[in-house]
Amino acid sequence: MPQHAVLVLVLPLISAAVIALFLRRAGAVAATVSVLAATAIATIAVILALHGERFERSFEWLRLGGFSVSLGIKFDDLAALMLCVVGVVGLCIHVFSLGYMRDDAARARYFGGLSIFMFSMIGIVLADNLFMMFIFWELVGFSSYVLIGHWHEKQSASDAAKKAFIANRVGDFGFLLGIVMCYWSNGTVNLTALGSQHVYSTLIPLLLFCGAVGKSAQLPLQVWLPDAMEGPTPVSALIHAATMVAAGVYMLCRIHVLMVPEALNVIMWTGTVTALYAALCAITQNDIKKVLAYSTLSQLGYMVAAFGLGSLPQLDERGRMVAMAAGVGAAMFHLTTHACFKALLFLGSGSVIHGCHHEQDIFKMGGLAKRMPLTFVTFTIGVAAIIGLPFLAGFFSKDAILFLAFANNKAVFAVLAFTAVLTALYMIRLWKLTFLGTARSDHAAHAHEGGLTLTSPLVVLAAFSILAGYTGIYPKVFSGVFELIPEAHGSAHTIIFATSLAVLVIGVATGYLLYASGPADSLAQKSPGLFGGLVALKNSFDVAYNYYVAKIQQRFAMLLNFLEQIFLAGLIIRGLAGVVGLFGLGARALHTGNLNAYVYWFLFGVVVLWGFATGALAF
Amino acid sequence: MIHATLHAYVALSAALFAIGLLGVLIRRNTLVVFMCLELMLVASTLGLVAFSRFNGTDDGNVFVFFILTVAAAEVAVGLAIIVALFRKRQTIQVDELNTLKH
Amino acid sequence: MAQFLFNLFAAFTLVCALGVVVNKNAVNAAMCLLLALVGVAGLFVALNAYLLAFLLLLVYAGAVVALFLFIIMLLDTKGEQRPGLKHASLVARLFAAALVGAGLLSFFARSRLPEPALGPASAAVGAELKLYAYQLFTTYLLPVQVIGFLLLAAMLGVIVISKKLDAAEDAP
Amino acid sequence: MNLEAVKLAAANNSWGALFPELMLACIALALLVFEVVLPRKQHRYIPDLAIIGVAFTLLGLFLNFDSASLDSETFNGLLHHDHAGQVMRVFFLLSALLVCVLARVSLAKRAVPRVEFSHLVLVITAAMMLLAQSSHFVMLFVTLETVTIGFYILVSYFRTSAASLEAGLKYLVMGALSSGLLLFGIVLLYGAAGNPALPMHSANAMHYRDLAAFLAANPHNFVASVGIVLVLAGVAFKIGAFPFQIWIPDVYQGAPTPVTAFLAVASKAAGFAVLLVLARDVFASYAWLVIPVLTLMAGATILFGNIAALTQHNVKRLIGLSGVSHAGFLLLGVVAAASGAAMATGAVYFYLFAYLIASFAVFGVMTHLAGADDSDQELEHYAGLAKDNPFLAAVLAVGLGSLAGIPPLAGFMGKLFVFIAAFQAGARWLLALAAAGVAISIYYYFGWLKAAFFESLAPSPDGPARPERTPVGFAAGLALSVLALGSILLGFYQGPLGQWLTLK
Amino acid sequence: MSLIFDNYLLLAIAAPLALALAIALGLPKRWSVRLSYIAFAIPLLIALHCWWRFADAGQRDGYAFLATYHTGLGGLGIGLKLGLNGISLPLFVLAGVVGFAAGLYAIQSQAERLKIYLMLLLIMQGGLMGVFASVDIFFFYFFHELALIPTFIMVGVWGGRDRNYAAMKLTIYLTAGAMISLLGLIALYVKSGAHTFDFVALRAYLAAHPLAETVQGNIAGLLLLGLGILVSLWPMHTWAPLGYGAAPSSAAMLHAGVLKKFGLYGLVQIALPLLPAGLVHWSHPLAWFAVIGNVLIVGLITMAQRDLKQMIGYSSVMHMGYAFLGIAAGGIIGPGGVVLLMVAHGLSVALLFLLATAVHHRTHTFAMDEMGGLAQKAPVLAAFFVAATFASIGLPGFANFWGELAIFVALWKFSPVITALAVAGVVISAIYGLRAAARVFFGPSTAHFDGVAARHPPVDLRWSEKIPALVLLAVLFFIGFWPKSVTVPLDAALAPVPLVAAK
Repeated sequence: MPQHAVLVLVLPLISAAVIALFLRRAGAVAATVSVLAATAIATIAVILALHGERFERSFEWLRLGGFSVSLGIKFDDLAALMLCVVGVVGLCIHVFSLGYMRDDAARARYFGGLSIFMFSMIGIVLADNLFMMFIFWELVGFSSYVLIGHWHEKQSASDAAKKAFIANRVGDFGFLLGIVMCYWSNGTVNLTALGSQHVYSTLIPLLLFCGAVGKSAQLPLQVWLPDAMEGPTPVSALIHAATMVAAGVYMLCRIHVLMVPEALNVIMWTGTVTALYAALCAITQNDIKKVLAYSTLSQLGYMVAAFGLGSLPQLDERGRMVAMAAGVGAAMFHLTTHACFKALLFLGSGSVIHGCHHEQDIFKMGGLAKRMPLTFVTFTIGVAAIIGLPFLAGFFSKDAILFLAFANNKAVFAVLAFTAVLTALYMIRLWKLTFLGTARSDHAAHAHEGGLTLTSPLVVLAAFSILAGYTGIYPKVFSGVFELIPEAHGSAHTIIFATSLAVLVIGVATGYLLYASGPADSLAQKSPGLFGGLVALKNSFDVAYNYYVAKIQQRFAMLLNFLEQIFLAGLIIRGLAGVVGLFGLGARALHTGNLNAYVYWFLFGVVVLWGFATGALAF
Repeated sequence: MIHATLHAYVALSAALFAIGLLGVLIRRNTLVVFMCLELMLVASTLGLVAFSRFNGTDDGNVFVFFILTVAAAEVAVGLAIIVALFRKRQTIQVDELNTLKH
Repeated sequence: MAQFLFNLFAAFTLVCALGVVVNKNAVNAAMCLLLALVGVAGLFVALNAYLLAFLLLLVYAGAVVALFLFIIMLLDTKGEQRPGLKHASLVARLFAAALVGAGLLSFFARSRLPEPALGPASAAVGAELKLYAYQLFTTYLLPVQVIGFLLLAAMLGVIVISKKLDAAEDAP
Repeated sequence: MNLEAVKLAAANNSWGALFPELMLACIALALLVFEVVLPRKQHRYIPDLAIIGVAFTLLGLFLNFDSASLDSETFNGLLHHDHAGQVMRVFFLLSALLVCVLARVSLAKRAVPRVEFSHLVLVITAAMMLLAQSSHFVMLFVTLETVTIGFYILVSYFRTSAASLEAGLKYLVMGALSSGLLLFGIVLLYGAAGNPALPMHSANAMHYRDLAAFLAANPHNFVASVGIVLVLAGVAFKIGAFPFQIWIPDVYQGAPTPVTAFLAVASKAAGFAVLLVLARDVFASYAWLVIPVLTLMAGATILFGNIAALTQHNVKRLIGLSGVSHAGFLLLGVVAAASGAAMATGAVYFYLFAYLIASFAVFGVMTHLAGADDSDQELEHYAGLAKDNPFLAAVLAVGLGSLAGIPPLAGFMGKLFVFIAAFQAGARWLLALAAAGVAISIYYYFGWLKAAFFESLAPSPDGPARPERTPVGFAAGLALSVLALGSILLGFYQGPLGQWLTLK
Repeated sequence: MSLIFDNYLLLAIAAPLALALAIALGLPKRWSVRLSYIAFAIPLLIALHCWWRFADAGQRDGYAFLATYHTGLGGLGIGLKLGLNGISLPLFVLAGVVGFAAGLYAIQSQAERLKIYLMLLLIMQGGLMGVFASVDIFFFYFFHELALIPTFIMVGVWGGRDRNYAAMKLTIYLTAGAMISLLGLIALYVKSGAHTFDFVALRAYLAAHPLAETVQGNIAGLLLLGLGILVSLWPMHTWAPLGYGAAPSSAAMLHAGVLKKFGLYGLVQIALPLLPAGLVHWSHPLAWFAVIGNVLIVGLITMAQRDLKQMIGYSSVMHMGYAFLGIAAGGIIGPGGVVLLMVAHGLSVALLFLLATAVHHRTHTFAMDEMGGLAQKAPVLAAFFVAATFASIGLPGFANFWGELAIFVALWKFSPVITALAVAGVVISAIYGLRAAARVFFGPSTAHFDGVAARHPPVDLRWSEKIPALVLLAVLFFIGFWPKSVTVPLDAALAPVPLVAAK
């Protein structure tokens, strides 16, 4: 079985290498290779997971003195679940891309990028130590750079790619420091070894969490994620559903043994604030993908908050109270369900965009339900799932989180519940403006359903979105994760259920009633102040960062450059050279050509020598 | 009355030498400069002869022979150069002989 | 007597030497040099170096100074005509003179060697001559040979520098 | 002085020990004889005879290198023959050979007698060879004056050129002045060392060994101290050490280029040969005086030479000032030798050889580039040399590179040895100064090469035309090639020469 | 044949030098060019062979392929002793690889006066092979200088804008640096009392008679200062961007890629084992200079650059800061990381210079503001450039990452604060690297570029550019994926070598 795991890891790399080296001009072949690889990955992933064998293997990759980095696989239930999610959702996205990117000139590069993305993500999933995880972590950043900047001739795409990578690097700054610190504090970065013994430290988990902040786009590094919508839509799906952003949450779950309450507290609040902030931002968006992007942010906030909420006391078999890592369970559960419905939503939006000839503004759509029925139906399922309509996937996972919050921190619970209202609000807004009403543009009027490659993933994912919430249907092999999901019982169950329903109803009703099918935003018309405030809130980070980059960082750099040119290279070096040159001129001027003057030199010499002879001069 | 001691001779020789040096320093006529140089050589010979006499060794005196010969040769060559230069430049003033400078 | 002669010659030499330095006229300077040499020759005599005194007069007074005078006449320079010294130059000269004077004084003060007991003066001029001859042709034979070449070289040099161009021979 | 003593003294005059010098003297005389005897048409070949004669002398010297008189004194203690003396003989013979070769090129351009030039070069060479081996101040003075007066004539050899004559006059006045200083110094030393009231006084006070013994017994005699510093001043003039270096650019510029080369290399080397013996052996007990003096001189010389050369445009003045800086580096070696560093003496000799080879390569190029006015050799004249005459440019590059002390050229090895020796002697600050000097020197050497390699030969319409370049003849070409290759080879592989010079 | 097999290292040095000499002596151009392929290939092949056979080759005193040649200075303890150990091996290979790439590129470059250009490059190549193959410290320095001289000439003759000033500044700076380090080496020679430049003997001698700490400190200070100038330690770095900005591509590749590593190599190979206490004495100032100066200040300055080549030059200066940090950190991990980084940086910066020149051929400018959108016309060039950029900013999968990682790990033990500052540099390098790539290749094309493109329709990377680039990239990848290929011998060499008695 370990060979299979290695195979899963290597397959996409081979696919990427083959495409990069040989298939640069053969887009169709490249696409086929990539999709075949994805298929194989999904298949093997599922087989691996279901086979039930859990193992760890590693071999040394680098050694310098006592420092060694190993390349290893830790395949436990968590990894198995994540691998399945990545594989299956990834496959759907691959298939969808076949149709979506059919006419793209750089199709080979695109599919190569997808493969390298899969490779990087699987590497994170399988990594048995933090160094290896960091390596693939960075590779994920690189992959996202390639894919987001796929349409590099667009300035915005190029900028977005750059921004994504740099924001991730900022997070990795902490992540790497955390790893190094962890290495020296604990003597190891092997996840299993850390689980058995580690030093109690607040700094290490917080530093490591920085990585998750970057990758999972938590506040304050969330800015790259909405911009990342510049990439092709399937890429957005990939980034938002199964890979990249999920990596942050997954990583946290991997290292939850290192967590201490103080760190968890920070993590919890970060997630909570992110969830609320993103939801508020989402309301003002008119780009279909941007809305989804903010919703992703919001949902990631949920997951991170869930993780940060930490453990619940629980009775074990022998009747003792033990701490159950409920945060991990809730986060992973939500991650899984979210992967399904968010992929569905993005692919659905891709289908819409594809149908509308790359129109992304929801105010220029409308009435697509009739023209794209399959997309409409699947998209609706997705929306229902995300807003937590009972008995769909999102309902269960969100309830688990709300319950955890209710149990551990009421304030967080309140915020998350309010966020859920907003979620319902903006999703309904999106849904209504896109599919209902009448077409508000030519593109929308002439929209059409895509081919089989576009629709079949939608159907598959819609099915998952319905089913993924039922923990019972999962095989026993994932019990390591699913046993950790907090479940409400008794009165708590009632409260949570009621709350869910309440927020759902409020959100949906508000959304449905507030927004009318029209070319302008109803909220903006009815309450410009609120709308403006939300827009300003949304922009605040970008404004601040842009100000920092353009006005502070860049100016500081220019100042340093100026100082270097003027002072170091100019005044000091050229000045020194000039002074020496002046001495040179002076020395040259001493050669007056006059014999008498020259004799004075001799006199001078004799006087100095005389001084030495008399002992007046000495050293 | 200064006694004709060794020290007196040495001092005299040194004084002659110094006068010669001063002449080389301040005179602008190359011929006179030349004379002052000769004066310096003569000062040395005086010292040599004095030392030779007082120390009771005679190789100092022999050395004077060589010095006189050398001085004569030097003067011959020097004057030849001065004459040739005068023919070229119509001057033997030190401060006008400065085409070579800087 | 010897003391007096020493003082006389010493003072005479110094004064004449100073005359070389301060005399504006080159001819006068040459004459002063001649006199100074005579003074030195007198000192040589006082030091029992009769032959050297004679040679000094012969070579210097007879040849060198004559040559100087000859050249001065030949070149017919009109002294050191100058529009007046620049201040800087004057200051430099005074400074140099002061420096040299100070050095001289310091030398006087510190250069005292033990006074050796003066040995007997050589009996006769002839004995001295013989001694020099022996020395020059045995111990110092090599320098004498070298000096021979030096004189030859100097002679050649004077010829090369002074003689008229012989186009036929030396044309490139 | 009885007859036996006279006989003994006469018997000590072993002329056989002076084979090379006598050879040169005979050739020099023979040249004059040939000039008288031979018809005028044949005169042009006479200088070539000098070249051949010197070459044969060199050969003879090599064959008889480990001569029987090695490590002995001859001529009643006037001369001391040792290994270093042999090395310097080779050095001066090589210089003479190269000067004669350069003179063939240079003198051919003007109307000047040529036989006498060769004669003088040979006489000077012989005198320098004796100078390097003398162990007595009389010998020192006589040979030194022979060299100096010979150089007066050579410097003003282009008597039709005012510059040459002016240079000659300047050299003469400064030279005579320094001779005066040197002589007075000798007199004082003689007087002090012969004083019967002082311990270890000597009847032969001008002999180095006796003088050294006297100095050792009287370590703080004022008269002797003054004598020493005056002698040092006289020698410093010859080597061009600060502040007795001031005449160098003027004289170098005015002198005919081969003479400049001779002056820069051989005369300087002669000074160093003397200085080494004096500073290391004779004045050893006055190290308290000699070492500070030489240290100060070395530092100031390095600094002044390099800084003054920085802005120089006349290449003859430039090479003169660079030569000053080399004198500084060599002084560093002398300081080390005087301080007792084991390898210093060999280092100085190696440096001198490297300097010889490199300098003559550069002077060879200069000779070929010099125009009618020998003193007017500007950096601009080198523009486009690389394209025009790659051979000369390459030789120039190697020569300058070696002078700059850039590996893999011989000059670098010389500097390295000297630096090691100086470090052994503990002359840290001097070394730091030397390092700074090397860095500065790169600027002007590089500027020269830049002119030859990087600048195009676009002639400026208003400026004076570049002088006609002499085509490279066979002999000069051969000599330059050997010099360039020698510089390279000596940098890579020192072989027996390295062992011979650095390790005895 | 045994003549060849026994003298491998000498052959690698001599082959380029011999051809250079032949060209100097007037080899016709046609043959010069043809033989150049061989002369650049021989060092590469020998280097690869040595790499391949290193583990099996017998080792003496920690060195394999040991051979000694006498040059007449045996009495001074100087001899041409060649050999490779785990530290020099990767750099020897680096020199072979980068030299080959630079050579290939130069041969195809159609530079003016190609013959002389090749001659100089061959001298450089020979010198470089010599630097890393020398066991004798004297020859280590000697070959460096030999390789350095052609750089000056190449900058001065074939350089771009400001070439005269750049050549002059480069010359003086580097000569001063070399001079100071020479003084350091002389000090080591004299103070050790071993009377030898042979590293093995010196190490054995010093192990038996260690130098006093103050002496070590002084010598190490000299070496750090001198080598610091050569490696562009802040604030003695200003020659580097200027020089590289002006240098022709092959010279920049060889100098920035390989020759500049001389200083670091000297510190790791020579100073660390011989003067451990001396380096420890300086480690804190060194680290602060490196992190504040090289990493942060120069990093920020790099962000402000508008000229592509200058930007690469500055980035190279910045990365040298990491190398100094590794040396300051000491131990095995730090220097090991330094060696890894040296190799990686050598490859990546050479690649960047090559590609920058390729960009210039297509845009006729180095000003990044005037470029843009080149990726549409030359996607392969863009891909290479992006790869090279990511390599240089330390993306895993490329060799650079391992070097930086090891240095950071080592540095934490030295000082967590400095580590944090150093890691911040990683962000900075990402910013300027990606910004440059984006400005040059992505986004819509600028008016300037449109104009140039109209006159000279840009083509994608030619094979003459692609092959050298591929060679470099392949090695970067190889080490990135299989770092053990470098670290296994390195680990052994950095670990204290069992002492051998001085002969």
